[in-house]
Amino acid sequence: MSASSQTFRLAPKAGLGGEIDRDKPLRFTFNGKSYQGYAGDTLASALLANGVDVVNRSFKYSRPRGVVAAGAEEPNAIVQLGASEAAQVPNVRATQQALYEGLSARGTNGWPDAQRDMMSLVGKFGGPFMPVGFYYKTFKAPASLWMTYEKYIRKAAGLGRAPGESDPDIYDHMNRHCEVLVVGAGPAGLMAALTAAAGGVRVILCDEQETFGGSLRDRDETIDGLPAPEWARQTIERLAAMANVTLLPRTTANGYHDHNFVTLHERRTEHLGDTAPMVDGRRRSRSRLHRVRARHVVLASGAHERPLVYAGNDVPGNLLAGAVSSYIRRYAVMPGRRLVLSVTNDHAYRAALDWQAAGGEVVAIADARANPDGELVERARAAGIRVIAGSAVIEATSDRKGHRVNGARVAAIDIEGFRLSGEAEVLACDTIASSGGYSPVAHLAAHTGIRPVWRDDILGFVPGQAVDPVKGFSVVGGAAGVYALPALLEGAAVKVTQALAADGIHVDASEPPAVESIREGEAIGLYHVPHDKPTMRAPKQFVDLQNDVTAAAIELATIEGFESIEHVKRYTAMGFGTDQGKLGNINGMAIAARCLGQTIPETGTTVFRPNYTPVNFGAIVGRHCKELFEPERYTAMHQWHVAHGAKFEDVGQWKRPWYYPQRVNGKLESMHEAVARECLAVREKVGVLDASTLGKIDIQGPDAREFLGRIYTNGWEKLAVGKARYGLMCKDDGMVMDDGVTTCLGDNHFLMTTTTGGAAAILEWLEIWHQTEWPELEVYFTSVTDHWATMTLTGPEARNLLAELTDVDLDRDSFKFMEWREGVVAGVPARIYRISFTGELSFEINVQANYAMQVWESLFAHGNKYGLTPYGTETMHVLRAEKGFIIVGQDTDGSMTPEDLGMHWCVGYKKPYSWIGKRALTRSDTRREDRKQLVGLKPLEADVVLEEGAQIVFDPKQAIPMRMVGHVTSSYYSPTLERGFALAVVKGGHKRLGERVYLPMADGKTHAAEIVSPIFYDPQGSRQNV
Amino acid sequence: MSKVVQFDPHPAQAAATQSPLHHVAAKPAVGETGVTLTERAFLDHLIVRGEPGVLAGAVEAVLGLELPTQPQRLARNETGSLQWLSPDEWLLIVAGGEGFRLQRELREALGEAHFSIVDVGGGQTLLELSGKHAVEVLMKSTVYDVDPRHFPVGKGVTSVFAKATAVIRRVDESRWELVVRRSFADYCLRWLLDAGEEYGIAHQPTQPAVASHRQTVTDTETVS
Amino acid sequence: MFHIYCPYCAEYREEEEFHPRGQAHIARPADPEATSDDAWGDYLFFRDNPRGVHHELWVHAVGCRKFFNITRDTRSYAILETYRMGERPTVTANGPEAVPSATATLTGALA
Amino acid sequence: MQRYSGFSLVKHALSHHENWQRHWRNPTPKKEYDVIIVGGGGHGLATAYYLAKEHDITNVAVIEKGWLGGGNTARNTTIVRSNYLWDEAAALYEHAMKLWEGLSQDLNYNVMFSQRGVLNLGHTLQDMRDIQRRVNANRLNGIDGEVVTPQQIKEIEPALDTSERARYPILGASWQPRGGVARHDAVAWGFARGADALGVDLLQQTEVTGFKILDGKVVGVHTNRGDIGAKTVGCVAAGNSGVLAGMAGFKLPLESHPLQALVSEPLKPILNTVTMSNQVHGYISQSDKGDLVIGAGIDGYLGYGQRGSYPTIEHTLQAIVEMFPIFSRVRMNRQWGGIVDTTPDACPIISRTPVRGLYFNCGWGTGGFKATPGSGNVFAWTLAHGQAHPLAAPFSIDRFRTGALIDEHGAAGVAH
Ligand SMILES: Cc1cc2nc3c(=O)[nH]c(=O)nc-3n(C[C@H](O)[C@H](O)[C@H](O)COP(=O)(O)OP(=O)(O)OC[C@H]3O[C@@H](n4cnc5c(N)ncnc54)[C@H](O)[C@@H]3O)c2cc1C
Ligand SMILES: NC(=O)c1ccc[n+]([C@@H]2O[C@H](COP(=O)([O-])OP(=O)(O)OC[C@H]3O[C@@H](n4cnc5c(N)ncnc54)[C@H](O)[C@@H]3O)[C@@H](O)[C@H]2O)c1
Ligand SMILES: Cc1cc2nc3c(=O)[nH]c(=O)nc-3n(C[C@H](O)[C@H](O)[C@H](O)COP(=O)(O)O)c2cc1C
Ligand SMILES: [Zn+2]
Repeated sequence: MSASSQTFRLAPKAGLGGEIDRDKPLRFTFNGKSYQGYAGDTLASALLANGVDVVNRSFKYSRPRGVVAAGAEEPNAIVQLGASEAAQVPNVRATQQALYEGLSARGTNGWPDAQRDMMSLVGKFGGPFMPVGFYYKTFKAPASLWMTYEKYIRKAAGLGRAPGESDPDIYDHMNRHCEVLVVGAGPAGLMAALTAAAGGVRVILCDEQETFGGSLRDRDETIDGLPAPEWARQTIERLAAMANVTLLPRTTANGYHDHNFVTLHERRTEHLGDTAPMVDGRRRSRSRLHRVRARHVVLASGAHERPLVYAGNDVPGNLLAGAVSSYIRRYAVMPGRRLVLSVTNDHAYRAALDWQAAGGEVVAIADARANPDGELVERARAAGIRVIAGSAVIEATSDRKGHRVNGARVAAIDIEGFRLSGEAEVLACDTIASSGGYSPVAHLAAHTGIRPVWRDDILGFVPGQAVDPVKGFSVVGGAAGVYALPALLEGAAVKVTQALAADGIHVDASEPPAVESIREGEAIGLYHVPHDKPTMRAPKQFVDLQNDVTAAAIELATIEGFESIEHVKRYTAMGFGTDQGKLGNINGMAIAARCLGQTIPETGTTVFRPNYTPVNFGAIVGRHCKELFEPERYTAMHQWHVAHGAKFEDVGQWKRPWYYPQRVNGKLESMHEAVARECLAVREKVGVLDASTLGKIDIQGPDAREFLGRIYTNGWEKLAVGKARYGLMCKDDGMVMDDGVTTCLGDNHFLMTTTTGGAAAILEWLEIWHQTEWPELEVYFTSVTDHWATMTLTGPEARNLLAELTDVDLDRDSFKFMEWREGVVAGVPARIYRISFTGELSFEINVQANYAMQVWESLFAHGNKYGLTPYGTETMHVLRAEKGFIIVGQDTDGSMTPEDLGMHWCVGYKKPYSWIGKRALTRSDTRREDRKQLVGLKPLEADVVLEEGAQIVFDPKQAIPMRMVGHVTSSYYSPTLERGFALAVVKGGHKRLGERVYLPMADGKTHAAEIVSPIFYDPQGSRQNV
Repeated sequence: MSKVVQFDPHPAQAAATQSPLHHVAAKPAVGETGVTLTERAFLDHLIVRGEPGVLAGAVEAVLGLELPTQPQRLARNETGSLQWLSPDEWLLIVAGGEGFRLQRELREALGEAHFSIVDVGGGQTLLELSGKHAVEVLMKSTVYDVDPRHFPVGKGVTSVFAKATAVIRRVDESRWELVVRRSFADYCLRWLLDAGEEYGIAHQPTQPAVASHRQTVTDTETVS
Repeated sequence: MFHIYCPYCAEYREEEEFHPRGQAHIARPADPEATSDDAWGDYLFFRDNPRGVHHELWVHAVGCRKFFNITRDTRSYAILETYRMGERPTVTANGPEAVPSATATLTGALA
Repeated sequence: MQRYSGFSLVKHALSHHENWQRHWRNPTPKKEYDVIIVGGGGHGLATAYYLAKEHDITNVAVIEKGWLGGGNTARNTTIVRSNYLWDEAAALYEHAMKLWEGLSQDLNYNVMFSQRGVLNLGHTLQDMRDIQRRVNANRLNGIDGEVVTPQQIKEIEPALDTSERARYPILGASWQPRGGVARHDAVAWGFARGADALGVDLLQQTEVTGFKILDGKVVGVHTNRGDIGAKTVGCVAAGNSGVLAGMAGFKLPLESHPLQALVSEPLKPILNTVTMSNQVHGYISQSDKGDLVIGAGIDGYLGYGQRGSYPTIEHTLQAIVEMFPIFSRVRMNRQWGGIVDTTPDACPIISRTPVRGLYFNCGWGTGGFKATPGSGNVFAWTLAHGQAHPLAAPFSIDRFRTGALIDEHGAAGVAH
């Protein structure tokens, strides 16, 4: 394709096409066909330049659709972007997609493509049977067929498609803080930023478009003697030179959150290619989310033009008036040859003037006002343009396929009476541009709950009063309904000056630039153009183009009793699309208001929500994905575990060795085999566990002991220095929340251990009680979880092995069970605790983590002859379960009291202070005898390992629903006992030892088991006490 | 003051040590170096808790530092640095091996008062970030306002760092320090290398390469 | 997302550094054993839930680790004040929309 | 009531759809009703419907301060399932599930209940224990469900990353085939239309501002449109229940939190089922319109603003992209929030109150949409009989005093 395909591109001329670079032609494909455009084009402008009318098919009726707008409000030109599978981007607005070499896009709807769509037949012939809400009324019978119907409904759903492969690009976030954030870099935003910057404070100015300048890019007024686009360019340069100003072009403010937190989405490479190009061999993010906390937010987001709603207003060739100017002035593209303009205001006359100046034919301007008389009207008349006062385009006619406008029916209208007041005249044309007025972009303000307020003078909603009294917020320019350039520039400067003054920052508000002012006549409100037929019978008049919501649909919704605008929205899907109703909502609300006999403010608006324009998930996720999705916490021995083939278990964020499969006869052990080997090694020889992940809290202060007594269920007043004790913690509802061993290091000094998962929560638990309830207790808590590396050496040979490495006297009488000692292990100062979670003779060696590997490796250097075996959490679980030791969170679920666990020995009912959890234990429900209680289960068949989570019944013969009396909490095969065994909770279980229970399983089998004591191994505890 | 035991974690003879990041190799920047990341491992870190009125005198006497009582202040001298963490909590970082002696001297100076000093040196490490893009890397990582206008030299805060937490301090015009927990160090490092890639980030191996062993061998570990 | 002034750090910090911990000023009954089951249930589970001014407990979890109180409007999310533990709020509900902390409780009513 | 059918659509097409009747009337309030339902969400409307349909009590008003179904009913992610852990909860939600299965026909209104199945993923060993426990309990309670392997999961939902790459690889899931989603607005409208047709007055834009209580018994309500008398009042006001209880002079063990959700832009069909994960913390399904409907957990503070904090949205999407890396380039269209009334045990409160004649049905928190027909059904029974329906009895406020909580946090770990 050559440049000559760009039949709608204007010849070079001063003031036209300021944003394209004709020296940089770019090739792109659309629906598989190749075209050419220029650097600086948007995909939309390039398509228009090439005379592509149909860019997509509509959602419900599959009607051909063309470009209507030039910015974020575009509802039709929604394309699927991307040449490769991984680079697919669904639902890109062609009006906001910069052209790049090799860009490949297709319309999102239409089969085989938008031009030759087959689905349109359904739309054409099915349309009459698909009024708003039709699916609620049908597809109900027979009930069994609904899922089939739904499959077809779904097929028709959706716009673009998700990529089939993972995103090759990366995204990132930048946290920013500033005194003034200005959203929108049109005249108002530029002026606001200039003023704020003069105050020396940090200013961020962002604009969603490729280029700063906003509406100035489409204007020919002079500002300070410069053409508007030139003034904008120079102002931007001034700002760029200031150190306190950050300029973010191509950056959309998407969400305005509480307390002036604003998310800005900066598209950094989308204009360069499908995927982000590398720079100097380094990756860069495709887009970046700026998370901005601003002292003051200035909304300078301008106003969106409202199209008029008339029959056939969706056929390609119907555009917004302002968009016509934008395409001509920015891109030197004529979106047609012969224009009919239908307006309600002076401002939109520019479209006709621009059209004519560019060499197009202006057939007529239909002006809904009886006596238009502003300066621009006069200019148009003077230029020989026919102005038909008191009229509007009531219908666009089109070619047979509906691919392009071929005429406009213009008629005199009676707005008040909502009817025609004259005969319609047909004007041949290929383009209809309309302007029904302007809606201030109040979206962002609404995000934080600022309700829009209707203003009769400007015929639009503007943001209301801010709700947060602390943070600053102001609205300037078009967003505030201030449209005249002089007033808008001055207003922006004044508002920002005042805002800064409130913070004690003084700026000398420099004279606003001199602008010629243009006298504008008063605009008139027109939201729905009457037709010769009643709305329900007229050809479709579209309100929401993307969702195919017509004026008739809105009327029908109100007929059917949907009187709230929120109901209308949900019944018709108005504003649900990717454009969120930027174009159609206000018209739709006004139509609903008329149908209901209300005023527009009575009917009100629906709620604007983030995002202002859609943002891809990846950008919101930033770098919190893949390997950085969530931290992996490592112990000091982690690399050793990796090197020794450990399989890991996720416990909270920690990676814990789960088991260490060995290669036996060339084959890697299964978990079952590895665990059996590890278990036997511990029971018969010696094993070592990396227990570093247990939470550890250093507690110091004269009231430390008292504090422990209040927090734990059991007593601490008598625990002597040098001793350790197991403790149980409850919440104040009496339910067990954590456990662990706490050691008395000194009279005022304890070391508490917690479960791995509970560490952070328990530290906060201690703090909350201390800080809020018992501030008088003199005690401090400090986490030392990461400081200490912990190795549990356990098994009959533990003492012999450790003795080789330490100076501590390990003799059973001098270093007793539940005591701790300090000494040196493998040359490293250590604290050794004689506590046991396996039931075997155990020594927990704690050293400062940097020295851990020295000790760990020394253990192995000396341990071989004792059969030292590393073991993981699975083996630990088997061993502790054989001993009936609970795991909080596995054998408990937040509904178990210490009594339920059979741990009354760990409850100090006589303690003077009513410790946390005590009172709740005497409530009627916690005193019930038939509570679920922890017991052991012995499957009758020894080789059966019950399923963890299996439900228990007393009577296996009963019908479903069965009465369940408990469930299995822990269940393993014990290589020591050579049988399966389990811990379980059973109603009244403590009094049912010896009874039989049943476990009916999914495979139809029912297992039988005997209720036994939860201690399966060495009930006297003689092995740990040797 | 007798009822608290103190523990010197360092061996009497040099022992093999591993910093939390020992397993991560040095890596030069791709292209021009815009940020340099260096681990300052094996320092002694102590958490000192108590009322300012209780601590100030002893701190001044033992460390020669004025206890920073203003929030977010970081005081430094040749002995080390002392950072405000909360109204009754400070982070003291000194040369590896010095912690035990200083703790003992502080304990002696503080006598029977209510306070707490806890050695956390094995549990955290210090990363130094320098170079002209260091601030941007931080902006990608923490919600705290690290703009030099808001974060002058001599400030230190605890804040969110990626999905972990970090103590963030500005030690001079060009250098920032991050104190991160040992178990999160690998994650934080990977995060930083990724965040810094576009600026050209160099990672230098652990400094110093070996830990100093015990400075003064005391006769008894328990101060009583 | 909230911007919260920590009264201990004496500056505004981002919400991500904090955790809300429920209603402020909930005192544990001084003598639990003398407290009825109903009153204990109230203490455990029954909280003010006003649409309007609310006093709540927060912790500067990733920061100074101190608990403190916030008076906040649960409709607008505006933070009206923050104050330290042990202090009393200076802003309280008295606007017509604010819901007073219910005085009558359910004690015994369902028996 | 005008019957809806494919035939009626054709018929009305001929008259240009000008003759459709209203879904419901817009009546002027009567002086007094036998029963007033406060709250015109799904639950309140269902209550009114079943009162009229099953108990012949038709002198009923539903009083709604805004628009029908505009509370959480309008805001929820529409997941329907009944695989709850504890017997009491399972029975209640399964009761609802059975009603769902015939609801479109019963209401003559297509609520688009789509039984596309629900996956609850397990990523840790404890997740799997909990899943097995729940599925076993469900099975013995007669509720469908099975534990599925990663391979089976991949077949059910190919878009899901079931590989070992994940930070928390998927170890398995529970799978309830009868679970799914429904068109939330249609549920409210269907019940409203059904109730209206049976004579119930639906009073919109009418806010209850207080209760008229005589000698400890409720006799009516104050509203912004005047006082209305009632013999019995049932409050079904979700996030505003605490405020209403305050007006009646007592407290409820409720906290009203923001719960947020979001949708992507509409996409061509890509998801087959509903996928939920507690550990990675997010859930997702695709609506019949094509948008991905996504949610996760509540914001921790009280909030009546119908919006929450941004980090919650960030975390939610991190989870979604972790589970579905191919969605990285899919775009988020809109986010919003509701006000959920959470209880200490994540189970609802269906209960008498200290005021005679005044009943509350609330505390459905993050997961009551799925209960809508069941909740309305048992509450209607309760109001009609003046005593708790057997399925509702365990959900009395008493439990917070006795300690007999029904802790469903496990089942509701990720809000749904
Ligand atoms: C984001 C989100 C996602 C969710 N996802 C799911 C899900 O996937 N599955 C699921 O099962 N559940 C889900 N839920 C929960 C579910 O939405 C609710 O439990 C359920 O909709 C509650 O219905 P309701 O009728 O009780 O309440 P609502 O629909 O909230 O209705 C209560 C009504 O009471 C009205 N009201 C309040 N005060 C007054 C007054 N004083 N006078 C008059 N009227 C009053 C309100 O305006 C409102 O319309 C979700 C909730 C949210 C917010
Ligand atoms: N006289 C009239 O009737 C009339 C009507 C409409 C517009 N106007 C003209 O419009 C102009 C208004 O000036 P202005 O500065 O207020 O608006 P503007 O339209 O010139 O600039 C607003 C800018 O904000 C950007 N923007 C909007 N939302 C954004 C977001 N969320 N994130 C980032 N950027 C965003 C837009 O892309 C645009 O560039 C004036 O020139 C005025 O004359 C006049
Ligand atoms: C299941 C479900 C799907 C939704 N899909 C869309 C959607 O496709 N487009 C859209 O704009 N909003 C969608 N919404 C959100 C609504 O627009 C709206 O935000 C929500 O009902 C809350 O109301 P509010 O935002 O008016 O307060 C959806 C909501 C729900 C509950
Ligand atoms: Zn703080």
